[in-house]
Amino acid sequence: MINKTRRNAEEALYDVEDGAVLMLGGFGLCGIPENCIQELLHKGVSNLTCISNNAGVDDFGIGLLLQNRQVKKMISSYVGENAEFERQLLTGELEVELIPQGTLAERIRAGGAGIPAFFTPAGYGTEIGEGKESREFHGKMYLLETWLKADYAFVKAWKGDTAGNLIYKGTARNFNPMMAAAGNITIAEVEELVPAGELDPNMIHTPGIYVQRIFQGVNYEKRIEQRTVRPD
Amino acid sequence: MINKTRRNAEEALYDVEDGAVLMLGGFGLCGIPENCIQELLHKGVSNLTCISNNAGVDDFGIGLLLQNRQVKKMISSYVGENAEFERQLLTGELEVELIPQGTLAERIRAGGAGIPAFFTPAGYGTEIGEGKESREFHGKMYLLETWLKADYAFVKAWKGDTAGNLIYKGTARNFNPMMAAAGNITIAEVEELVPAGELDPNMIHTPGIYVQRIFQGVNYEKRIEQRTVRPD
Amino acid sequence: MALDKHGIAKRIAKEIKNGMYVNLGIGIPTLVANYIPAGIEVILQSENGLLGMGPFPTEAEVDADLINAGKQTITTLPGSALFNSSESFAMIRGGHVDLTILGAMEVSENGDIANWKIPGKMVKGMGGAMDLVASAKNIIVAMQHTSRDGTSKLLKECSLPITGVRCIKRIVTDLAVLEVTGQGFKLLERAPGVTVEEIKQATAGALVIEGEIPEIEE
Amino acid sequence: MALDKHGIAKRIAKEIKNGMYVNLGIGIPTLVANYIPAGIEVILQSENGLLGMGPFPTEAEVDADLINAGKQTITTLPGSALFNSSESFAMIRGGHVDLTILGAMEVSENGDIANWKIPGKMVKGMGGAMDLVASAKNIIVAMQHTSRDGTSKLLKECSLPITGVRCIKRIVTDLAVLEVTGQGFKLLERAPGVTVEEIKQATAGALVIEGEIPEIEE
Repeated sequence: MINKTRRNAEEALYDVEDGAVLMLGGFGLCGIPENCIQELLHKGVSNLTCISNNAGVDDFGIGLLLQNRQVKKMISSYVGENAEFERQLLTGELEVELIPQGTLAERIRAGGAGIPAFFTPAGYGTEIGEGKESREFHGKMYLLETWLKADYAFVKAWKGDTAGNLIYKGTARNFNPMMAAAGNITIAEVEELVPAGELDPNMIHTPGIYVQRIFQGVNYEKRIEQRTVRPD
Repeated sequence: MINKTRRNAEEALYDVEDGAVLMLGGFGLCGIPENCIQELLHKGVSNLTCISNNAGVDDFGIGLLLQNRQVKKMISSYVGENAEFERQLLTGELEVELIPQGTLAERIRAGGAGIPAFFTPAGYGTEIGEGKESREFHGKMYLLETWLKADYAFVKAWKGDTAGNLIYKGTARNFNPMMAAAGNITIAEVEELVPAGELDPNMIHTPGIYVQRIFQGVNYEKRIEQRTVRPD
Repeated sequence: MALDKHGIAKRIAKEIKNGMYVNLGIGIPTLVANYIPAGIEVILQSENGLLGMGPFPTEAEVDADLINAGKQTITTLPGSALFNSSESFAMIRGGHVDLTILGAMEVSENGDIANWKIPGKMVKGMGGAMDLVASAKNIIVAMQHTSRDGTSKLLKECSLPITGVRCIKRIVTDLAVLEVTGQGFKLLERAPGVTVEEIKQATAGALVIEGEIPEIEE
Repeated sequence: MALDKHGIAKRIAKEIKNGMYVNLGIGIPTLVANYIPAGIEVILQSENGLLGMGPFPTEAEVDADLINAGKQTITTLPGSALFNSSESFAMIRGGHVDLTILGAMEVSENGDIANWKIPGKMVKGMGGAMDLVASAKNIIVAMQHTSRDGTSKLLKECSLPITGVRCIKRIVTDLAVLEVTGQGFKLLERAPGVTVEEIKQATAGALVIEGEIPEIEE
């Protein structure tokens, strides 16, 4: 198989330019591409459009890109927990498009799957439906929603192989698999990169065809937003 | 977790009636629900509508139901390799609706996912597109296709647990996962049924929510259509 | 006396039937898990990609890769399954989740719900709420009957931007259990010691009262 | 001399670039895998749910649960991935497969293809062909230039029911390599010893001939 390995984030993200449309995996801070975000900070590319379910927190995740004024527009379903975000939004420095979470997930899936549009009931009759085509099927109303694609998708997996196959762990899977398929160039960072042949072909979450570049990430912090525990 | 286990096919299929709309997993004879098909033969229910990528061969798979005149209509993408099928089709005993394979897979996926309709390019400009709404997106023409659902979905997995979670092996996965989600009642037969907790939650192909009944099948023949080998 | 949030959660827990797949929203709905009656098994769906959500982890069990939709660390259970967000909402949209329990800022007498946006305030987003209310087979709303200043939250029409139309069937508040019918909010039960008159005062939308209204049983 | 089916497969194999993901149809396209030049790695996609299709198994390796779209027993390779049919066609429809090679009964000068149905004969179905031709980024057709009675299969318009419209870009026949352009079939190469005149005779659709037409290199 073709070896898609890159040595690190710098090598993997070398061609990302100002104004790029990016997808970033993760739900909250769980399963986010930490190394890719660090490299975006390091490169300093700006005017980015970021498609991601959330926008990180003030000092971690996409929040870091916001602090650094690199983001022009966020496309998300929920953007709480972020004071700098709020400030930029209120001053008009930042554009935000809010999309119901299931619609966001399915629009990204549609982008990767070559489905330009589909009907979904979420948001019908609300301001989300304004200006959108609606139609009744079997007595229920639906909105027509269109695919989402990106110039680059940054995804984070647990394990990956040199052919680009990925396996996720726990709920860190979330938006990563759909984004992997919807990126024109998909860059995967993994905690453990293994030679092709080591992963069970039956247990691949993201087939390698969707991944153009892969590297083993470093220094994962995996910050927890709500550390809730029960007594032993 | 709720135990969805049934002792055998007879117990699992007890309420299937004449005229039911069925989905049957499998590609060719690979990954077909052999025990469920045997039980349908045994019950003798008739006027069935069968949604399945193929129609088996004369003496195996859905071909057995055809021989027994239990099928009113087949909805498939490819129905070769079946002389009795051809005879019934030419005499008008059997109705057939042919659907492009990817459209079939996606219509079933849409049925399970609550998406009543979506646009796909397959079949645009051909007789498959006749009478269907078409629309241009980004300079390419697409057809509007609708979801498919069934009264019962019969799926075959490699391993399953008592909560209904399923794992498939090799290319025996094929249409089974989408059908599991698109059946009003989904019955899974598995080669090995294990207690809930034995399967890795990260490696489930079909989450148990889609499966209403599960049983461990017997006497799997797994017939091979084209046994092709290379010298040792 | 009006129910506290635990009382609301306890009453809602009675609606849950054995074997149900349930999605619990943030806030009071999360508390419902604590009051599931003995002998009733439910499977909790978390829309970030988990079926079979277990309790919070012990310190030793904490795993940053395993959180719920409220971003809290959680655990799996025997029989759990993990999946991606598209599959998760396929489950929700496809009607596979039996029951959704969520909070609301307002509900209208035709079943509209508003719970995602207050104009003029910071908008955080709807998350999965619009998908849940548009798709769930069965939805129970957990909410306060009135705001702190006594303004009813059960209205003729929602004043806030809505999350979904004609989707709410049942509401449990601190004062009452109500069903949304074609005629308005039908009063089913009242909190212990709360009078029908008090509920009438607290309900701005049409309230349907038929016969004796029993108290919520403990 | 006209190419035999192996010659057609060999010529098509030259179109394959290193690292390509390729879907091979049944018949001549399957033979292409045997002629991939040394140093060129391709990953074969089988639309029944496999990426990284390996060679046929030895007797000992035969697994009924591992077949290709032609229902032949096959093997996986290091780096293979298995998936369901919906994911497989998502790959195809989403343009992730770089090249599709398939057979045809007829191709028209505007790129329409007919390869699934002969009216009056038993109709077996289109399988995945309509999805493949409607979605592939790049399609090469492997076919005979004429039927046995000498009738051209490269037509002004297809006479058979079509599988897809304006989708074919390149055709390799026993006589020639052609490109579908706005003006018709542009002759790129001819089989060794076959004259341009012979190709002209065998082509019913518009044939574009510009300059010297080289022979297909061995």
